Amino acid sequence: MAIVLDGIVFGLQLSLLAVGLTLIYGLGGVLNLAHGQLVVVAGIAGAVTISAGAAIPVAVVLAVAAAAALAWLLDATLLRPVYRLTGERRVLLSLLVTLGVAFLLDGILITTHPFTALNLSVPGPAIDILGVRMRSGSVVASIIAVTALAAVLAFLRLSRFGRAVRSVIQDEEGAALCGVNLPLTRTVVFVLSGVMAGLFAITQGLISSVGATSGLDFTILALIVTVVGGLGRVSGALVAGLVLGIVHAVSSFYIGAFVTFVILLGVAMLTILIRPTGIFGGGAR
Amino acid sequence: MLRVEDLYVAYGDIEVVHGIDVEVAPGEVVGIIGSNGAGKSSLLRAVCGLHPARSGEIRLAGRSIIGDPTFRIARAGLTYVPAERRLFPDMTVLDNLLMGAYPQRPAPGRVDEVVALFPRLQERRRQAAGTLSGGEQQMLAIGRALLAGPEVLVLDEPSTGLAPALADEVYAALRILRDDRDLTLILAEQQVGRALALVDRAYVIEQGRVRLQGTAAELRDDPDVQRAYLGIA
Amino acid sequence: MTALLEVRGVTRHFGGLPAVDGIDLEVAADEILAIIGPNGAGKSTLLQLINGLLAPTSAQRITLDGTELLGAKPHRIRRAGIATVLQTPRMFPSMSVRENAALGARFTGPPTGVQEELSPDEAAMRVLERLGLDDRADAAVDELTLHDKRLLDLARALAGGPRLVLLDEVMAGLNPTEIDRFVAVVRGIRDDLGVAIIWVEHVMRAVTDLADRVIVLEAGRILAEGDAVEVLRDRRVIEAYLGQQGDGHAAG
Amino acid sequence: MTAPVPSADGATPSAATCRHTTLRAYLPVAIAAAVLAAVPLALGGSGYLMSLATTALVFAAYAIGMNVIFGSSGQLFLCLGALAGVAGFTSVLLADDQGWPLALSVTTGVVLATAIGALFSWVAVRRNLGVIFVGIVTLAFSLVFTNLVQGLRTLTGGETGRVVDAGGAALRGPISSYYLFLGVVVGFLALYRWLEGSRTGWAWRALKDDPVAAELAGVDVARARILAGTIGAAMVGLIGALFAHHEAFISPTSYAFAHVDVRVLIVIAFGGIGSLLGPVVGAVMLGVIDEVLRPLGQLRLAVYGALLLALFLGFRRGVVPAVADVVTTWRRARTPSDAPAAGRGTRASKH
Repeated sequence: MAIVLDGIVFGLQLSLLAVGLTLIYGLGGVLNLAHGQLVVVAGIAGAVTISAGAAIPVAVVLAVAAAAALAWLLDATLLRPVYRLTGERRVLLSLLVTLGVAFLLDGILITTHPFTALNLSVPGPAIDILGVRMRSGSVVASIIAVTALAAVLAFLRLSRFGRAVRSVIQDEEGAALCGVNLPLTRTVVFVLSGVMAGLFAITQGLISSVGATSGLDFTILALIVTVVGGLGRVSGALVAGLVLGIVHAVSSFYIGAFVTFVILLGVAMLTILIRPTGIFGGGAR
Repeated sequence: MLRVEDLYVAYGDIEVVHGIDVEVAPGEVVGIIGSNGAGKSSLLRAVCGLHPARSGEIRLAGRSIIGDPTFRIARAGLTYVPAERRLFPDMTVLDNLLMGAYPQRPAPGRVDEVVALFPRLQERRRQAAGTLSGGEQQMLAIGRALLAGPEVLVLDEPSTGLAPALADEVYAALRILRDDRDLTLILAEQQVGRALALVDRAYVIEQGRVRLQGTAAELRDDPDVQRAYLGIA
Repeated sequence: MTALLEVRGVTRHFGGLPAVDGIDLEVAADEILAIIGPNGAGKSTLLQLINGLLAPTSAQRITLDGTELLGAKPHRIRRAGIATVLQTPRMFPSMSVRENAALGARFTGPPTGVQEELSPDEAAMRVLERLGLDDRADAAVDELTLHDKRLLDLARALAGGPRLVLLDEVMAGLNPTEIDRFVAVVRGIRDDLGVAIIWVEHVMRAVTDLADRVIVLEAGRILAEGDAVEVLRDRRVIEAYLGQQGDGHAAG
Repeated sequence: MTAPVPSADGATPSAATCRHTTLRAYLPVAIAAAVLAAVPLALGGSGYLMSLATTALVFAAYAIGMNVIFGSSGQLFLCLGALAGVAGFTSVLLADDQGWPLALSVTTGVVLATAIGALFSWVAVRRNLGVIFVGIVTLAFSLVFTNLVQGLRTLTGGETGRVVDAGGAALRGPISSYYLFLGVVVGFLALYRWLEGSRTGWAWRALKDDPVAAELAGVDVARARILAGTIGAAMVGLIGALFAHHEAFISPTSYAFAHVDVRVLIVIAFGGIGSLLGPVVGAVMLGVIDEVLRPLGQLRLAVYGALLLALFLGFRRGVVPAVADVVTTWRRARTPSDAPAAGRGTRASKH
């Protein structure tokens, strides 16, 4: 039971990471292979701020802001030429460009901050939930993840702008005919995905830590969840995140970490080979 | 209200519109008729900014809109309903309608007004648009466009792919819209009989050029229309 | 009549709606058959069902000279003798005019009307000469006009020695002079080489000039069939194109 | 005006021209071989420099494989390192642990890598997967491979790797191994050139330009794609296996995504996707850059990233072809007679 609960916490985090990735892909056909680096940038920004003596809340805000700013920068600069292409060519160039960004950031961060890591230990005793003792860090992380996901979902479902985002994912031309400003929508969503990556960094910092070398791992985890949920499908990413989080926790406990990773990768590969639209892809609603 | 001057449109190196002039006064109902491939859709797609014009001028209420992105033209009051409809299939009928009013909040009661025009949509408000029949989708597409509160409504072949009875139903709604004199209506149609029964005035397009123009009554009696229109030179 | 191409009971649905609805048709060797009809009648869909770009939802058979082609991939159908020229010229921009035409011969038989063994380049030159493109054999395809691109597409089709060529609205976007030239070329292909042609077109002038027989499609079914002038006078055909006049009389 | 030529007359000269052009087609390969063969003389037998040169050859060979897979048919395989590693580890395990003869173990490794490449291609074609799905599946395979190698510690030596015994003098000596890899690279180049002129080569060119038109012209697009994946994987596998025995040491690091795939992408981005000698030029450039950047340590990653970005955003067709273009335009500009005709086309009208 404790394991499943751990899995749910991790699953919520995965959803947070994957929803951002899947939204950008759905909206602009850009698969951001530097998504994990957004997390790392947030983590290191937070850690540096804390070590400079700032209060934790300040560090948290700065961390999230750093990821959001980087996302905005990416959208506004390097991805501009990518958006000018269409179809497969856009997807391909976006893949190569964001891969370049990932390595660029990795190289810089690993060199400049080799030992910096974000660790946010929450004081206070473990808490009893459903008869299971949970570390207070996990509880806070879950609260952050659930709140953020609920906010994003509410935004997508209830707000006018959120409806516009969904409309662009379903039919770009139809959205333009309704008066939706496509480039602006894309930018806003890119920043939103940066914010979610930043929040993921915070939750990860609460449970374990975020260091300079974990960028690629985060990207891959997000990618797996996104693929299994169906590329571009928000609800799919949400469900897939939870399910894979539980699978991850159970399998790590009983089988071992490295086999677990292989299993997750295998699930992603099989999903593409058998049902490229995703296993939990119920639609973009 | 809308003025198109010497417009040229090309796809790659296939030029499909060769210097068309069209003028539509406020409140007028104008038909663009012609066989398939005559260049009607290309003309309209250029007008609403979905496809760049090669050269020419397009003015909406006196202001040049050529080269503007589609969303800006839509916000300026010209709404286009493409033949492919371009609905959002996974969103509900209601959400599709509300998207029509983007980026404003629709005036209270506006959705009900539009739905009253198409009673079939009433019972399907919560249904996903993708599950509607062809005729219902066409009605929804027109309804979505109406929610934008357009000054100029441009319809591209609203009868395409519809059974005659459903096309009749769509045209019945269009007749109600025609009598709303605040709305300027432009209708592209290959079924010349249907179109001429609805519009005040029409342009007959053939191979990317205006071949004939005149009032509906004139064109109905013109012996050349059918021939020209069928493309027999 | 022994048919070269025989199509029986071909149906294709898109999202539940039939675009082509149980069509039967036959084309004789060296016949020019025109297919006309309003937008969305299923003309292009029908061509794509014949050349294999689309798979039918259901069908009894599609045979060329008795050979069953149902379910075959487009390249197999091409190798069996059915070539296609689409409305948008499909060029290989990285290749010269000659190389574009030669590609049509590389994977198929010798050009129609040629007995001896030819290299693909030689086959290409033969066809380019016939179509009057030989003086631009080494040009880049980018330098050709739309009309010449269509000719080159046709050259690529002929270089592979087809028995039947499908033409999909190849007059679209041409000026009247170019239409006349293209009509002459198409007629020459049939008269000199004995290649049969199925031709989807809406430039009616060209249809009345060239077609031996016309089929009118509406809503995926054959509405009328016969001689061009006769078919265009048919009341039902005019109605299909024009829609009912005003209210009231709903044609079933 | 070309008058129809009587065929009996026309056949002989055209066949001769044909043979002549065939030989000329291999001229760049011969020149490259000659130049590369002289490299050891220029380097004066320095063991360190020779090992750098050999590494450059290895990457040139990987890049030729990538050119076959990606350059000719647009399949984005992000698992070159893993394919090489499959061949490498298979060969090492069979030769060292099972005592198989070297030639047989290398062959088995290559066959395995080829089969995996063919399988990916086959599935991608059958399921009609777009570039993004092929990319993700192969990237996932890369990571599965790395993780399996690290996990199966007893067999593979895990993260730290293991020493390779089988090898022999030819594969180990600095000069002899250079020539051995040179032979492989020249063989690959000749094969690549031969493929270019073959029916398969024309099929690749056609399907890269327009797959639908290719299919309509009688090209078996599916077969051509699968062939590309298969041949390319075989090339990559062969180099991967030979490399392990040459190094006398094998570890997941030498086949990691960041080590192989990213650098190969840089090499082909530099040399131009689908160009014959591009991989060689690109690999030499990468070798030089590597050496210059050695003191930077991990910051080299950042430079690779920046290179990847700059190359793909700035020179979509590759630096070498772009430079060649500039040179041609410059030459043309100096001969005023044909200046106005240069580079004009109708393409500008596309949006």
